[in-house]
Amino acid sequence: MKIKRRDFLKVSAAAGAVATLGIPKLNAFAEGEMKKDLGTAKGEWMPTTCQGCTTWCPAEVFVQDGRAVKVKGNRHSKQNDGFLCPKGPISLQQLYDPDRVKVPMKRTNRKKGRGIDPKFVPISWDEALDTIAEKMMKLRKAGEPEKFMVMRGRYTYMRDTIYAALPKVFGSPNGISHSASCAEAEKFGSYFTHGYWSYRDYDLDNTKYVLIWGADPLSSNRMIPATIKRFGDVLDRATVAVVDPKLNTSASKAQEWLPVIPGTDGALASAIAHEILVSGLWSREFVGDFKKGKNLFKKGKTVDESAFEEKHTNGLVKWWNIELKDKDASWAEKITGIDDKQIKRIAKGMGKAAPNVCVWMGPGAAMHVRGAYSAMAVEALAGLMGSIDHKGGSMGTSTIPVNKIPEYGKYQDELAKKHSKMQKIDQRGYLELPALKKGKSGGGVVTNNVASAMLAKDPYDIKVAIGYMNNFVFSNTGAQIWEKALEKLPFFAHVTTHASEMTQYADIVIPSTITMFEKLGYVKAKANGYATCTLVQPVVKPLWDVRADETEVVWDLALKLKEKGFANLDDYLRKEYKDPETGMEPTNGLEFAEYNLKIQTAPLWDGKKDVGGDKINGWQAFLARGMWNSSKYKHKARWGKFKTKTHKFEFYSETLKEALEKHAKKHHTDVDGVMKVTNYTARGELCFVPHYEPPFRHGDEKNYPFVFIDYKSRLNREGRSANAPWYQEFKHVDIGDVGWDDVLKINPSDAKKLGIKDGDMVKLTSVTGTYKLKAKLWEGVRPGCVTKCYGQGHWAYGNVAAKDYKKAIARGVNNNEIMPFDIERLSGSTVRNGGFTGIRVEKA
Amino acid sequence: MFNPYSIKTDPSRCLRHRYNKSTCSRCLNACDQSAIKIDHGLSVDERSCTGCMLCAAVCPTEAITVERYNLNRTLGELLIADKPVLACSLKDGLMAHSSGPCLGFLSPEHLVSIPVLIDKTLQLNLSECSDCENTHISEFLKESIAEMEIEGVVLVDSVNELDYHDIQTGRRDFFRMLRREPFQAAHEFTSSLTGGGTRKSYSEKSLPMKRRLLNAAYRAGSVTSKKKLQKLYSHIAFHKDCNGCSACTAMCPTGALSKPNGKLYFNTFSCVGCELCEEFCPKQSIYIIPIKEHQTHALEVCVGDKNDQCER
Amino acid sequence: MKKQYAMVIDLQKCVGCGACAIACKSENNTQMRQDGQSFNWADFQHEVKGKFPDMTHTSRPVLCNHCSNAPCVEACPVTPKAMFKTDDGITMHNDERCIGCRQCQKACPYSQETVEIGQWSVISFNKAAKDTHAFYRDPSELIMAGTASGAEMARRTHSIPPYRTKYSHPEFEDVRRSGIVEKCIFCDHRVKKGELPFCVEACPSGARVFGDTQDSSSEAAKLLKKHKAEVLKAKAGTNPNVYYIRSFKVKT
Amino acid sequence: MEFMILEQKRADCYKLLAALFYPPEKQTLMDEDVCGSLFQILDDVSPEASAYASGMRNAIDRTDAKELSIAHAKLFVGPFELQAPPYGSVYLEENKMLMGDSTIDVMKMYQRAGLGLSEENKDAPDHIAIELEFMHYLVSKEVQSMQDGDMNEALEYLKMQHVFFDKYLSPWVEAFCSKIIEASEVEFFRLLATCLSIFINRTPVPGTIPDRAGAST
Repeated sequence: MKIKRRDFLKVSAAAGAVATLGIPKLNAFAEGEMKKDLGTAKGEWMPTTCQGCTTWCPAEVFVQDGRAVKVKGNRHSKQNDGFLCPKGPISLQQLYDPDRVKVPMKRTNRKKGRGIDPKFVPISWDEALDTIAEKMMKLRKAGEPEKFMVMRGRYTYMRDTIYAALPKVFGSPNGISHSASCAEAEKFGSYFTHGYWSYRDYDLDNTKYVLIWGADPLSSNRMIPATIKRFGDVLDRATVAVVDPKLNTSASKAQEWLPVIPGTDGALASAIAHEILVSGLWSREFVGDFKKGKNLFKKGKTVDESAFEEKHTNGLVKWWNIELKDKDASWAEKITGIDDKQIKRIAKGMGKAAPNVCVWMGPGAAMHVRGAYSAMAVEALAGLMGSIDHKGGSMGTSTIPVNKIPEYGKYQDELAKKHSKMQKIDQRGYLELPALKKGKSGGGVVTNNVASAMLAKDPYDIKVAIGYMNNFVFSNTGAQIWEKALEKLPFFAHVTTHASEMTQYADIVIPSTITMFEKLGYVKAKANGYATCTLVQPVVKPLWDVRADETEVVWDLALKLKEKGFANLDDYLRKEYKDPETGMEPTNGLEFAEYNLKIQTAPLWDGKKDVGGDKINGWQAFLARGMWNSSKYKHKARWGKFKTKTHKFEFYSETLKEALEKHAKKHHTDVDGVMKVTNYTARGELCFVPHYEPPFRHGDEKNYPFVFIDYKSRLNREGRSANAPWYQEFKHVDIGDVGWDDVLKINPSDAKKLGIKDGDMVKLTSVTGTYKLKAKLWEGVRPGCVTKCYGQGHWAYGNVAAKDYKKAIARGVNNNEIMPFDIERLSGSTVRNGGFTGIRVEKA
Repeated sequence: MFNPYSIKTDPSRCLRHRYNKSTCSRCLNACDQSAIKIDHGLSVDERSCTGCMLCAAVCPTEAITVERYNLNRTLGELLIADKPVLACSLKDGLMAHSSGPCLGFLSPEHLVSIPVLIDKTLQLNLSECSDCENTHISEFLKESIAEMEIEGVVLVDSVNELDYHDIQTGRRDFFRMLRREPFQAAHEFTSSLTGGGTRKSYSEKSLPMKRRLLNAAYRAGSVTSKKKLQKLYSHIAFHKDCNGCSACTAMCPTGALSKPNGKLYFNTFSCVGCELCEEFCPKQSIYIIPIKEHQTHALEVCVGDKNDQCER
Repeated sequence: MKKQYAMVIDLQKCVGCGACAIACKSENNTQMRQDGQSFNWADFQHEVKGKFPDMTHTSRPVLCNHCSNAPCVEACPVTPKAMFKTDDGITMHNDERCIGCRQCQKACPYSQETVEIGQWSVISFNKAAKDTHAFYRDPSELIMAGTASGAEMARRTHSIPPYRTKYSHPEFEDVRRSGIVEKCIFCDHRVKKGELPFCVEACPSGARVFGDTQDSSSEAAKLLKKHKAEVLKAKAGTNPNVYYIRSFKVKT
Repeated sequence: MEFMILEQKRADCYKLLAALFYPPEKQTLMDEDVCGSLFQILDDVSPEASAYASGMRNAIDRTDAKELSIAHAKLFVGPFELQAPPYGSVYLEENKMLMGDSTIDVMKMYQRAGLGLSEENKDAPDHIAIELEFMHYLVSKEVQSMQDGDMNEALEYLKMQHVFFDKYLSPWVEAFCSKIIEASEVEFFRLLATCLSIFINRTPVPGTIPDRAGAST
């Protein structure tokens, strides 16, 4: 370094008097903050996982001075190719949300209800945990541990200790997940056709036709960045057709938009199947052919089953004879509102592109009151195309070889053993609630029925509940029922990051870490042909003493229970969760979290067995990389061994038949009897094939002439982002929406009839009540329908999400209040789609 | 002898820098030596500059100041003398209680304010000026004094006429003096003056030291002195074309114009009359006008809503 | 030849998701909408044409056009200009010289002085005499002593905003102070380091291509050669350097 | 008022001494008469040291510019083993390492005083020139505070000087200067080293706050 300026060499004190100094002349120093070179200041990209939706993208966070400052996708990930959708960056405002709960609190107002201030006051962790443990121990002393319930919303796969081990070792069957709020009816469709109870993956890189059904994979659903990255190229190479009664982003870019009348997807699917069959465009390779080669599928004509020789499928001709033979495009036009020429064009286009066809099923086609069969009908199209597991079609997923949590059975005492086997609170498996997850009666959760069951005290009452990472009062349809149920719940502890709607009913509030930034855990994800195991990691130090819900809180609670004489859970955690590398027992919640994670993920990094995919050398390497990619999913992996009864793709579902019959038998009735109580119209053989069921509607057409359409915002971090100003600011990226508002979109032709102008306030009435909203005139919605994005309408959560938190005034209206409570009973799924909400719109 | 008082320029305050069409040439006109260049940014040619500091005296916005000079200290030193004398430090052995740069730096604001603040007659020791290359400054001082009808400043051309009494201050005395009340008072008036040097940006508003001095004198002064001081203030008028765009508030270097709550405010105390707003106004709707004697009230803050022109 | 940095946006690839715009806010620490300003250096314009069901919807990402003939530069009254063109064609802004007179905002055909919800503006103005990022200065708590506050977040993280991405640039502060305008600088602090603007890096669709149009081997130049490109308000004569190719809805 | 003048001169001593440890530019040093100025102010501040400054003035005149640069490089820059490493940590750390804990402490001191190293500086923060410059800054700020009548602030700057001088500067200067005196064949640097050593040795930071110091005399 040199002397930069000569005045550094001058003296100031030479004059006989004190000279006034300005800033001392400096050479090597710069006054003020250190000036760095041009460019980004020092920081580090650290791996974690975005849990903004169930794509669960491997992510990286840029950390400067211990602060998370920006995010992007994990560079190693083949699932999202190193990119995140807009949900990614919004997470920063979730982490640094001023309205985060920072200390444990208790309510001091015994009265519970919406708009009643709980008068929360801060308490110590010790008091918070002590109170919960005390309430729990009372149940055990009374011999009714089943009246304890754990509810979870979003989770990591560290969930099993809090959600399974905790209640089971304690003595309750009630680990209640949110799963049925999402997509169980969709999974039903793929399970009862090809034995796959999960979300499908799609091979967009090789597809020639994409039929998207009731979803906007560019905005939501389960492979968002991967789809966004490929969509532009797909449009060059393939035809994209989108079935959705309102314009969604995918539809706005696609060649074909089919604005179907809500709830009639099954009819459209049947007609497409019909047209494919009569045009002879099914996959010969997958489905087989007529023995004589001549296509006998003619409209209205029954076909002899023996004339057709099937390959990887079962019951094609039965399906034709039972459901399809009369249901051509012109039949469907009247039901679905879709032009018959367009239906035929779609069928032909798909047929020509077969088998490189993605039939992309989303919740819009399945989550109806009678959606199970429409889900099957949509999935059956993939069967016809032979595109299941085919290049350019839909795919299953590679397995992620992780370990389960250690067995907890031997830590259950007699009381626990007995009571943890009792009927769960959600009434799953009751006659009217088959919830046939993986074919088992009562196999799946019926999340949304919990509130009703609690109110009915059937099978019993719940006295103590813990909820974590959930907000059922906001996220379940018929949200008002949850408000009532929680008002009456004697004791509720909420483990949460924000004072959400559900928190307003809490007796104890436990401040939790934000998963993406502050917690250790892992999730299993997939997209783009790769299954990924990706870690969530504490990339920044929490600003307060907040603790991880699934690990630290359980650990701390176990200690408290031990203090009060129930040591089993604590014993289980200490003895069974030893560090697999050193054999050390955990001594605190953080160690427990780490050892737990190591135990579960060990096969991916311990090098003991070749598990395929990425080779990761040791625990530290796994932490540093943050994720593991499987090898690419092999096409046709399941051909010949579908997990159905026939091991084939079932157009006539022997699997469903068996499941329904078993369930009927359990309740001493027949399948038709089950159909009746589950609100289905089908009887007899129709119950076993994909078919059209007319939409079920709350609110008659006369009084409620419009149909309500719900959909998800591309900015929703699962209902956790509405308190982020960026969410509000960029709300307009949900097409047709506007920033900082929650608008009801109505077709201008309908609006004109009602005298409604753009921006007018309107009154919106469903069977659940009347709501006021701003109207937005929008050509992108089918006349006769009104639509609104889910996400706004928080009356709690924070100062941004709610218009006035203190007065419980919402910003906009929660769709789940407009939509009534209902369940697709065969799957247990919460109903959100299918035109089940009748609406009356008036100018306010 | 090393002259610690050089000229310091601050482009962020120069009217020519702030507004590329400004025609301000006050410093150019004041400089005998043509040492100042403003065509490509304000600069001073140190070789030809004789340090007379007239440029600093005429610059309305403190774009040119005297480096290393602290007026605060001068005030303190003058305060403790019974018959204070101020001189430059460029000639050895000048009798004075305080010495600083060439006295050309004394603007009308200084000349009118200092006597009020120290509440004494100030003698300027110009005894050596006739031999100095900066001899022209005494003419400038005379003119200012005449024009402003200043009574508290005496220009002393000859040592014999000087009424000087030495004050002995050692280290102990100095610190004792620091605690004395008159000094504290002067210190209070001008404590903000020392902050002038750290300005970083053009958008930062700052009031020139001499204006703060004037304001301090105005607040401390008697009714008669107020009337005199008042001549140095300006007032503003708006033409009806003003559309309230408020660009002038940004252009104003001192913060005299502001629009804090959607209304335009004008603060006479902050206006140095540089007229940059007048030059710049896109609508040509602003006029800076001299204060008239009967407008005493206008010296207080002129609030926008008192004048509907301001309210836009 | 002199460089001319430009951005070519492939509308067929763009899905209008907003990842670029929000990433930009995290990179450049722009404040939240207030005082009639959006502070969104990157945003979207939406356009609907036609009637149900034959309608099109276009989402168009917008940002500073870094015009070759930039009216904002012309309008800047300060010497040297606070708004100026760099040698590589970026319309750059100097924090220190800006006096906040907003003449650039008035002159720019893509900017507005007051930005209503649903509108956008290239140039935003940080209100004078008011600290920026009011959101993180607010001391009020949702639940007394139970939740944090904006001010507490700032205090705890020693940073406003808490997610402030620190970077240095000789012309430019990573967080602007009040009383001056601000706008997209094409992430010059990154570009000069050989990195891409952060919106480009964050875009999951690959729609944003940044490069030197004078270099025929650059991807941007190639795309402009291959496709017919549009610019915003071509008639304004500003010669923008943000180009749009293809259409949001696939051409059939 | 002598105290303030003295302090201001002390500040200047640090600055000029710092300047003399930079790569020497003979012409500039001559033009600005840096050694002459140093001689003058040392006369008041540390008369014992001033004689050497006077000698430096003559020595620099006699020495070839190139010779000065080479000597400077051999002593302080490299590329070969330094005759007198100019970094505090070399003398303060047990294992004579560069960029040790003491370096970090020094950096923290700078930050605490609101300073950062300028972009151009590529030297370690505990380089003799930088440490001397830091002292210059602290003393200057002390004087400035006194001028502004803010005695508390002046006291703060005095305190910082004490800490920095006692802990990080004075403990190694003598060893460093000895190395120069032993190693260098160039008279200028031997004189400079002697001058610095005496200055540091005989000119401590004033022991108490100025007004109390005044009262005790």
